[in-house]
Amino acid sequence: MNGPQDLGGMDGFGPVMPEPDEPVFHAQWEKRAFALTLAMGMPGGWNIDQSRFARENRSPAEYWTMSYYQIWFAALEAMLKERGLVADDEIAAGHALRPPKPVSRVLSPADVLKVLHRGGPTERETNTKPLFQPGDRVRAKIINPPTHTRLPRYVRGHLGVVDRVIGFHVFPDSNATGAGENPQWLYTVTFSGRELWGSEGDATTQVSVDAWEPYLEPAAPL
Amino acid sequence: MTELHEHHHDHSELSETQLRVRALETVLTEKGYVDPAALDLLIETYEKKVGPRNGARVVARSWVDPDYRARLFKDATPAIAELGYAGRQGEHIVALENTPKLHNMVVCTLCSCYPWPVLGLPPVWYKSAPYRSRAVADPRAVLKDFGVTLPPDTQIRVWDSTSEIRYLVVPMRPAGTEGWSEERLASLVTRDSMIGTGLPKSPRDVK
Amino acid sequence: MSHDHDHHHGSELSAMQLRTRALQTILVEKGYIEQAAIDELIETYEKKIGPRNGAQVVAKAWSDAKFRQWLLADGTAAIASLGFGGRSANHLVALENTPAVHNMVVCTLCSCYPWAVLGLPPLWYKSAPYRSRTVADPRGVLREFGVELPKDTEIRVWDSTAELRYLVIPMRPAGTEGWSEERLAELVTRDSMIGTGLPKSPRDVQ
Amino acid sequence: MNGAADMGGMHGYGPVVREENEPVFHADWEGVSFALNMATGVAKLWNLDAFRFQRESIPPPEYTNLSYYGLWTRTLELMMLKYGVATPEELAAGHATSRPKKTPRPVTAADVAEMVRCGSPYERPAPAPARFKVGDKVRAKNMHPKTHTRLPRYARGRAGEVVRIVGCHVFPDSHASNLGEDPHWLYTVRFDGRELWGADSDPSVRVCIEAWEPYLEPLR
Repeated sequence: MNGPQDLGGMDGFGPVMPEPDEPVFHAQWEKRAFALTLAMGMPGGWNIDQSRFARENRSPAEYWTMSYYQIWFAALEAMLKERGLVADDEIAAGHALRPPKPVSRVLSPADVLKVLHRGGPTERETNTKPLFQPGDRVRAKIINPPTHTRLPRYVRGHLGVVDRVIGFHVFPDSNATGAGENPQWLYTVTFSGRELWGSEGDATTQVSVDAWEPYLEPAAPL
Repeated sequence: MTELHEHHHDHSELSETQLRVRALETVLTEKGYVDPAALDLLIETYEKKVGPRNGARVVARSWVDPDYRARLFKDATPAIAELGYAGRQGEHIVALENTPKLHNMVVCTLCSCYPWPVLGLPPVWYKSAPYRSRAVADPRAVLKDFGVTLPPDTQIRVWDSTSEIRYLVVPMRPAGTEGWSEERLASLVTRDSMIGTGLPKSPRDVK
Repeated sequence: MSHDHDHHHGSELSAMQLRTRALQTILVEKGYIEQAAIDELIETYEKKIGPRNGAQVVAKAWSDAKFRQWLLADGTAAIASLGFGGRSANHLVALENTPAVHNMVVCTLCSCYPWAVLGLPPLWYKSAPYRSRTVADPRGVLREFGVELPKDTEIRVWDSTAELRYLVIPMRPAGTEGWSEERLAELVTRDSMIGTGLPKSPRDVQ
Repeated sequence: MNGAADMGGMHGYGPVVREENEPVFHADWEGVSFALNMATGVAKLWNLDAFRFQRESIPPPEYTNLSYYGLWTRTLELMMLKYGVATPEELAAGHATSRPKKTPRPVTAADVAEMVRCGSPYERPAPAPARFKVGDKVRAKNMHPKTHTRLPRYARGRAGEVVRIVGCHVFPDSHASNLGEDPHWLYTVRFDGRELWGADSDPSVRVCIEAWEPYLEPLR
């Protein structure tokens, strides 16, 4: 979606303000919101692309004024409610008012480190061949899906060069809507700054994105 | 610009969120979906154990051990796992080599992707709208916000983390560190130098 | 989706009231503006100029073929002949709806609108949902206005990026043969002149 | 600039919400905010494009959370500060505590009536013949100025067709930065919806924008 998360190339947000000696968390509740989000991944049964969509799928006015963990927490609430695991009246009461729904698994303290160490690899087996090779010129397609996509607006319609064939990876555009992993070939595609930002742009800048095959179309070689 | 800006989101909002987070945690615990001890362990892990010191060890090793360096740039995920770092938000890591001609910089314009196993959780600025909006369009100006000025002919390559690939910048080894131990070298490697918004400390900065 | 992030518009209103009054006081005290000028502006756009002007233009275009031709060729001159023009209509373009083409007007960048014929724009016209979606999904927006057009009708969206202002001339409803201009004008809604609505049907009036 | 004002094609703002029998102003102060902005325009304290540039420069979190006339009032405050019409202290006090260096001729009710009647035409004599003619295929340039522009992001880099030569008009990109009126030829350019939004989008949609000559290049 062309939502508030798609920030690349926007103006007006002001300078970057690094905080000296920044703590990992800025408040007690941030720690809990972070840990709850990680811990609920297992019983909640959602995937990372669904979490991302839940975070970005809100009004820009709201997204741009919320802090980072406020956005995480709002997405967690939305996903819990969507799946009927928790209801508004329960959050208001601060107590469970209904028996739990059966869930596949709960994260036990003993499993935490194992689960973190394993992570969630997104590479999948395939016997297909990638359509593009390093050095190929490609154009990022003009697409504007209202659902989750990882092709930023600022590269759409622009010409780039395939830098690297990364592998065969879960396709977020499908995975986010619950349409399955639908894995696709994934590439690193590099664009010159001038191609993206116009002839006034800095000639020494290049920008690389990771792009799945359905985002790309072949372009004529130079 | 903001002296008249009255539309602020004051601290009452924070305490509201705080109460709401606590309420949700209670409900989820009562329903048996989460174990509070697991939450404590998750927090402790990312607050105390996993952080940029991990990445600094990787970089320092690559500075002293050419074989390791070659493995790191060929396939970073197993090379980093040799030092015991792996897992969540680092399932597929790519190491980016800074050279006198090329400076790499990492951003996630769409959310906040960041190589957790080597750098820990990202700082607020990395996740902020100013960084996410400007890093791809005007990286030199962003570098200036960090006090970094590169030669005008250095190529800057920005990596927008749009997939599950995570990027680790390997900065150039500072001059004047010949013969230093890996451990001592690691003390020069800052978090920002591994994101590309900073450079390593100079030997003068550490005694 | 939950929207817990309340923006306390009540408190914004009273703060804005104070801030706006402060600006007014300062500008009048410094002698930049006379209070009477402020009152005149509010009176003009609150009471005098509104979509009835545009409705008159459309009704005339429906009943006078020569005027219609003139309006489509030079909107600014044609509306001036009815006494409309000036602010926000110095360059007026009339857009003709036909069975094949439906026109719709938006200003994605701010809130440009043909004041002289329609008055000041409604909130929805200036809102982010209308500004963001009309250029990309005009049929979806039309649906929210209860308007469903044939699939093969071309939808032409006009994004008012310059000082041109657009007035949509909707199609004359059937069953209005022989009606007077005045009676026809009653059928012309504001939304039908923006392109988010259609004129009333003869059944809707009396 | 690619600010919050450039909304065309964004998602997430929700449905269009209409209000039955909407009043022209929802509170007295809205009418005042409106009138002050018109009157300061008549007083020529600044030009309209400079005003728009200031309004869209408001940081997106603030821009998107202000009401419509709240945004106008906020912009007016910033313009008054920037152009030395008031000091921060005066805005806070709500009163003038200093006099303008040159006594202004105040905007009167008669000036206002004149403005409503005559408006402010933007057409200017052409310094050169128009480069494009109706029917020409053109591409909107891919440009991202940090200052004011009226070329929306969604049209940049896309190919369209000139459907009207409007005339030679004040160029907002220059005017907003107080670089003079710098008039340029203005065209209406029509784009196919699929060119803007992709092959899968509604084939019956066309979008027209007005584009000044410096926004356009011939389609090769």
